Amino acid sequence: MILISIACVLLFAGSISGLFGRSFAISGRRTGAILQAIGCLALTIAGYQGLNGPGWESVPIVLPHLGAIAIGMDRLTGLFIMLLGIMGFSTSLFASSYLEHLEQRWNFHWLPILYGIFICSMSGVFLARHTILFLFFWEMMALSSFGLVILESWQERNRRTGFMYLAITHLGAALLFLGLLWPCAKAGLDFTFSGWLVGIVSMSVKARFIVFSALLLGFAAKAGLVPLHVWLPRAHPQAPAHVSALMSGIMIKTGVYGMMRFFVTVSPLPMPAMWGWLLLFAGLASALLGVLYALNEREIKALFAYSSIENIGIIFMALGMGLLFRSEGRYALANLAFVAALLHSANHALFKGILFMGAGAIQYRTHTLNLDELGGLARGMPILSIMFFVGAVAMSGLPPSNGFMGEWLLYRSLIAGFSVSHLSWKLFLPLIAALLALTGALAAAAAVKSFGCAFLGRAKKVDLHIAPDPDNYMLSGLGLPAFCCLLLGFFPELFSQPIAKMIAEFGYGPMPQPHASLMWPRIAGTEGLQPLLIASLLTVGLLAAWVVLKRLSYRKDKYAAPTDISSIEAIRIVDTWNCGTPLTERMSYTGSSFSEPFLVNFALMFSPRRNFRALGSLAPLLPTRLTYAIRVSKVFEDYMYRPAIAGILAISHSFQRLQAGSLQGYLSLMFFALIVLLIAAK
Amino acid sequence: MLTGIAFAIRLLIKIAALAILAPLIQGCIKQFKGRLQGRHGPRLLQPFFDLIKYARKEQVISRETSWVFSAAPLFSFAAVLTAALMVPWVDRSPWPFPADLILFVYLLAIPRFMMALAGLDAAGSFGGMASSRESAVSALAEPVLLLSLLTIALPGGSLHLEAIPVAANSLPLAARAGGLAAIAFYCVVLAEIGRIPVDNPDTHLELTMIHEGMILEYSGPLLGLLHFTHWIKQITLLVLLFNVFIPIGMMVESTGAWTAIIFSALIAVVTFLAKMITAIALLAITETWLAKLRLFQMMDLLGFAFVLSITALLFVATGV
Amino acid sequence: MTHFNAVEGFLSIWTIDYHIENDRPFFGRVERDRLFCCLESAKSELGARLSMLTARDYGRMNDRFSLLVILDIPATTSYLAIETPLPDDNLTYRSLTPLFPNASWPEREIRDMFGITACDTPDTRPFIRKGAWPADLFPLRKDISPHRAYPIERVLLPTTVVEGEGVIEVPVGPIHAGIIEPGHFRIQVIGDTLLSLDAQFAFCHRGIEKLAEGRDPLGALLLAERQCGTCSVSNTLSFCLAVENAAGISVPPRAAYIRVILAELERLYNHVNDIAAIAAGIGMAFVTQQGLVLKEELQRINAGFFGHRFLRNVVIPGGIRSYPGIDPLNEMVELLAPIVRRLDSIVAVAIGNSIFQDRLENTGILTRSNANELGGVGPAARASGVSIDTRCDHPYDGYRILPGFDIPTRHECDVMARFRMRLDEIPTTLALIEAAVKSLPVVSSPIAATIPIIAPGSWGFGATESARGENCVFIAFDAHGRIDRYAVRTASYLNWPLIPTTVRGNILPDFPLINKSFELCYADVDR
Amino acid sequence: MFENLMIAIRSGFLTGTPTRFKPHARNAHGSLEAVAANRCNGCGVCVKACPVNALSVRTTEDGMEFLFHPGRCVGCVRCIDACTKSVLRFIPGNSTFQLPGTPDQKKLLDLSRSGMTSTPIDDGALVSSPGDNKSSEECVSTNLENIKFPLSTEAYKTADIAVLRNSLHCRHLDVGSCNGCDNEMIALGGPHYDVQRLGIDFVASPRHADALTLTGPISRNSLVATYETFTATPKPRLVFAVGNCACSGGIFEGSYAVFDGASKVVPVTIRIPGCPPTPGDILNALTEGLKQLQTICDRE
Repeated sequence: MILISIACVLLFAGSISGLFGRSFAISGRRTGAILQAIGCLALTIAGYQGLNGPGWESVPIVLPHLGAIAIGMDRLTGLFIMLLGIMGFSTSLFASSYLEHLEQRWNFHWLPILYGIFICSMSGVFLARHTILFLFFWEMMALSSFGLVILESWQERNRRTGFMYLAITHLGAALLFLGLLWPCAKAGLDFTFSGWLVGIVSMSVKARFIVFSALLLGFAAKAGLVPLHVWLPRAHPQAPAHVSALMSGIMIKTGVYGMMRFFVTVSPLPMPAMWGWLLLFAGLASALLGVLYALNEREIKALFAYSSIENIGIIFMALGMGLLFRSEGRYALANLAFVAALLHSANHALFKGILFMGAGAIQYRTHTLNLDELGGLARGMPILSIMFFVGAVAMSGLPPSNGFMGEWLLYRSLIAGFSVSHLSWKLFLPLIAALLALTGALAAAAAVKSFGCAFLGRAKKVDLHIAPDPDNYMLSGLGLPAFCCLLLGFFPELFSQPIAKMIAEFGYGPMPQPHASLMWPRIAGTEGLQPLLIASLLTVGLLAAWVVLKRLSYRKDKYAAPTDISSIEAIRIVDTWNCGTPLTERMSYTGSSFSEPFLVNFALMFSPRRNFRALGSLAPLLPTRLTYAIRVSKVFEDYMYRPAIAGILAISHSFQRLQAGSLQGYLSLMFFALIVLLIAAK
Repeated sequence: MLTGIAFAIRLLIKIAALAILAPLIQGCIKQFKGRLQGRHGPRLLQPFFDLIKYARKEQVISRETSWVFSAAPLFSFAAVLTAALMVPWVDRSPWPFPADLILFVYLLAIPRFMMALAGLDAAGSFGGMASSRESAVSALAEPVLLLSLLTIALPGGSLHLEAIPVAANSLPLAARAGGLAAIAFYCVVLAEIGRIPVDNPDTHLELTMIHEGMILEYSGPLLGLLHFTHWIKQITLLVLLFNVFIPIGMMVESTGAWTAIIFSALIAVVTFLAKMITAIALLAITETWLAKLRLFQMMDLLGFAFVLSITALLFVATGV
Repeated sequence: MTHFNAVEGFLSIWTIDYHIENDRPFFGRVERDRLFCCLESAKSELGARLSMLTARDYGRMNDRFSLLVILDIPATTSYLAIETPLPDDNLTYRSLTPLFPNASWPEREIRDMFGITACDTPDTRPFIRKGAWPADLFPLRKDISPHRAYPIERVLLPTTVVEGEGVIEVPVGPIHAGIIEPGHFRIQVIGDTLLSLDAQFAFCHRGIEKLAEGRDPLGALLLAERQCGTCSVSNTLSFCLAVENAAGISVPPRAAYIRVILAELERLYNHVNDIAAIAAGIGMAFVTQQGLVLKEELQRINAGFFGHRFLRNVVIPGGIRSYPGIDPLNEMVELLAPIVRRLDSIVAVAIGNSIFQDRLENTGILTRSNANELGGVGPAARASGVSIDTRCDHPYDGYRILPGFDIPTRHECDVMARFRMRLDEIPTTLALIEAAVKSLPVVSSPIAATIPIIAPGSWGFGATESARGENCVFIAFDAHGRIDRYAVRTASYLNWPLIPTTVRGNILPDFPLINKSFELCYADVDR
Repeated sequence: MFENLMIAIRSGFLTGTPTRFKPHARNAHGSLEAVAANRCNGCGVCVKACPVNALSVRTTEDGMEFLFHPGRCVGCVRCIDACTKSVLRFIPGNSTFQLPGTPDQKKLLDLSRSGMTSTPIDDGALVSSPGDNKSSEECVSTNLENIKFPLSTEAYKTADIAVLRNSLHCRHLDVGSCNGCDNEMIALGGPHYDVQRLGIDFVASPRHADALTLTGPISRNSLVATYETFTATPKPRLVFAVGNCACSGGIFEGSYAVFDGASKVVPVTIRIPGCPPTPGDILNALTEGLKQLQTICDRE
């Protein structure tokens, strides 16, 4: 509680000091950011205590009509608060240097303030134990992030994105109002979480269905689940990088938190299997679509935004599995799935933080994020490239990174579904596991694209490849999550153990015991994988190979003859083999070219429309000018949102006609309405 | 303690066997292929000669490359070696560390990831082209790889590689589902080890390369390591194919009279060698028989494999 | 005869003066400013096809340079040569590329070698010169010594880039990965989709045309033989035909038949090689290897009966140098038949393979109109429905006297059509060899006519059908009977520009396959 | 379905099969030999007849020597045709590769002991083929900054050659060849010769190569590419000059567009004369040449 307060104070102090900008000797930007970082450190500690220790609840403030408003900490809250703290700390450190290039903007002083509010409101969402308070923080979070998204509001695209974000997030919020307040109203206007619980238990099945649907849609909209994802790939790239990192790392996880809180933790009700399947398939669709669109993006941040959709999909798949297992009464397996969901949430927050901040650092140095223009950064920025590499490996879910651990648990729970003797389970779950493997492979390709096209090869624009590493503040901002990624990869039990404890505290049976079943020996947490052993084996192999190679290739001056012009080393640096021609910038692979085979393979999804034109007087035979353009359609935007928006516009247009009608028209309308009402009343 | 020592000994034996057999199998495949084409074919020990030579060569490295270039072969080698050690060869006794199927699939993804990056690193278009193709092919191969293995593993109730043969043996329908899954798995193996309908290992055309394209820039010891890694991956997948789908002759128990142990070990080794010879023949005949598919028809091949695995899964799930 | 009259009428309208002689190309001199219109009219009225475009340097003080256009008039069996003197102070002419798109390369080459510029040509890049000598030095001018050393620059010729995000350039060559000749391709791609191809040549440029100058026919013969390994007979034959044309002699019948046998043997091993190469393009190692076996056996037959695996040293101006005799030739015919039978069985394996069909069919479509527009020749054009074959259109040597033979054409226009085209031609080839051996006169007549002293300033033209199409040679002699200008235009030179139009829109891995389905020589283009 | 296998089985292994018919022609690949030295009267008509200066005559104190340059001879046999005394003969399949340090000529006829000094040779005949002999330095001068020519020879260790004898990966470079040599190199991969059985293979990248096989006289246009390929090849590396053009420039010697032979640009290890050398010649040089190279290295 005290830590939380300290955190809030420091965050606001940081915001304020940001206001003083350049007027002091010490840059207000840096001071503010460091204050905010310390605040986040306090949050981290609070979260750590919450995750490991006993929870606490603040003394409620009783307000008329609203009841006892309180905040509280338990393991679930602790996990998210801790993540928020870690990521907030990193992003604040990162921001202390990164913001430099934004300083000249007229609205710069809003940035730290909104940023402080944003973090506070997110921690508020996690901490709230009262529906109204929850919704209040939820709104605050939405508004502050909206403010951060539209910082560049002089751009048309930016404004549009902002309003799209606002519209969808408010649609979601409205549904949350319904889903949270209706049960409370039913429970006699008791707006605490326990009141909500009482209300929901007393509700009819149909009403409960409506409530859960509303909640699901509300949280899914925030999480960016397909088909409510459209705002995400637009809004995230618009915000400054450190904010994108928080939005993608933590803010969309509030949706996951909400699902855990209201579907899993709070509600004891047996959910019908339908919910599980719904989440599973929505998650799968998100994962597949997200990763496919990610592959096709040429802007790094947009690519990562789509990748966030993919990861949210994976998390929702795990949630869905949990609900499915619960509906079958397999609580132990359900708990396994929830561990997977939470672990992957944590993992995703960490590696997406690295990646977004890395993208920010690239933008900071090169002023572009276009993968078709970037390249060769690794030579100028070796440290950044290594951190980014860790993020990319985690994003691909490759062992021994933390990304693998989360996915591995999900695979395990999917495959565990085979032991349930329904044909649909036996058939669909392994299939979904295979599709998850497809997602994983595509995510790896997207990671290769983002890392490879930005850091390797050659830049399409001259001078880009000599961009140096960013300063230590930014690097340490990236370094912390990168370190955490590796740490969690090697020691996932650091997170999975407390999470398992948390899940066990839900009271739906224990976690699977070691050797509880033939199929999953040693499953509690993830020690079943003994990652240390694998990691050490990998490392030993690596070292052995390296040593052998070093020994073999250390043959200095072996062939040196007195007449030789060039002295001979074990390693000789020459030009890239380019078939005997000089290498030019145009010959290095671009992002668009990298993902072209995917575009062809998944043409059904993208329906790419290519336009290649040969111009000139002797055009088809001897063209003098050639142009190429491609347009890729986005399924949901082209076939759902656009028609829907068009439809809404058309309908409102027709209502507009009503408005301009004559007096007689209005009278007759009223008359008809009266008749209809009368008939209805009878 | 005793198990630890036993484990270490087994590990060493396996590593030694890998170091000998992986290049040898490559040599056998090449020679058999040559024979099928009416040639003498390269010598059986040629891969060893090649490796020795690579070790003695200078390394020529492009000035465009970064640390990824040198790291990629090492990471790939480590990952493939780890994966290779998981696969049961002649015996089914469990390893002290779990040879988890999912981990296996993901370990095999590491070399692809690393080599795709390495392909992009030298800034040449052939490397980039190859890594783009490799990513596209492997994205389609990975689900089939997982699904075809799962189909066999699931009814047995264990995801451990050494347990799968047991499971497959006891399956009443292993023959039917396994047959389908085996074909699917074989398609994936062809894609994974860059064999003919998917990739042409003997191609000299940069524009058609997949696996070769990514290693165009490597020379000397690192090139040797890459080839070695590739051969290990090849033998591992072949062993897996045969041990999982034709799980005969493997050693089960290591207790009992020592004569019995030796006898069963002998049988296991002989069966294993017979399997490898079959594998060599199978690969060589496939490569002689087929031609390279059009690049984007790989989707059809792997899609076909995917459908096969789903059918197999249907058999397994319904228990027909 | 009406066609003949039409040409004569045409010449009388457009030319300053003209000659019509038997067995020689029609010849006319046209003013520079009328050249374009003249050719336009030739194209529309006579249906002329540009066969050769080159220039001459007479090395004298005035009217030094002239432009030489040789047209193929399909309706007649003769060619039409048009010479256009260029004023010394203004070495330019109106580009012929809009009229004949295949004039683009020769125009660039003439610019490189003579410094004669085509105005308004769409492509102004050098063709032969790749930084190997200064831009103001024109090797084929008479005042340039062929043996000078010049500094070398490292150049990367610009290429037509495709504008569009993410489009990249793939450079292939000049050092190719396989055992392939050097050519440099700049391919514009997006991923694996090929957008455009720019083929750059002259990495094999050895200056043959310059080296030949000042030599007697026998001395230059070596150069003609070694211009291209696998078109050796055809190039030599064209050379000899041109020399004989200039000297006004004809070869003895025995030599004429042997020349047919040689030309067809060359076609045979080339076609077998092409079939193997196409199979190699899709990784069908078995067919490739068996094809190589047959090619090797054919080459051994070449070596065994004619002394050289590429059939060099046999054809000489005036006839042939030697031949093994009739009995060995009969033996040879017997050896050929089983080879062709084996080829059939191997090809049956290939064609029966569904992957093989899938890869070849509908790949690399060369439309008939493109083939026509760009003046494609040889099997590649015939596979696109353009029935053109020098052996029929302009018969030479034994082809004049041998009974009629069919020239198959196909209409599928794809790689498979070009593959099958080779197969279709092999029976014709075999029949021709058999017929030639049968018709070989037993009487011991001479096998070579002696070349008389060639009249000063005379010139000759020869065209033969190689395995790739029409190979032409123009030779002019100086006052001492030595070669003054030796100009070669080979089938590969005409057919290469077809490939960029063929590959566009295909996927990149299919480019080698399409390339191999044409199987053109680089050495022939570069000279 | 398996017709291909049937065909393969029927045709059997062709590797090393000799030709099934005897040669009918006089001119063949091979080496020029003097079969009847005693008949020679030193008239020098053969030297005059040679269009490529493959024959030369050296007047010594007590007579003269006829020298034969295998690296120039294109096998046109005009010398044999010209010789009225039938002194010369072409020995098919007897052409030999040349190792570094060996002279690129061999003594064909030594007429010194016979004291035959008679007929003077018309010097004009020798310059019938063009070639004003510029010094090699001038010939290869370039303004490329980082390229310095001519490159010196490379040193090899015996052990390296021994290793390469078991595994030799060649990178082929066509630098102006007529593609005759290239075709013969392709034939090497075919069943008749099958270089792979000897551990020799052709690879796609110079990075993978141990040897460069050069064909053609090195055209000026491909100089940079040649140099880059050479630089890109890891040491120890060998260079094979395949064919006359690569050995000496061949018939293109002296052209404005070529360098006369590969040794002007890269250090050539082994020359394989012939126009083109037969696949057998090339194979022989690749195997026997390396063996002899190893013994040379041993000696040094």
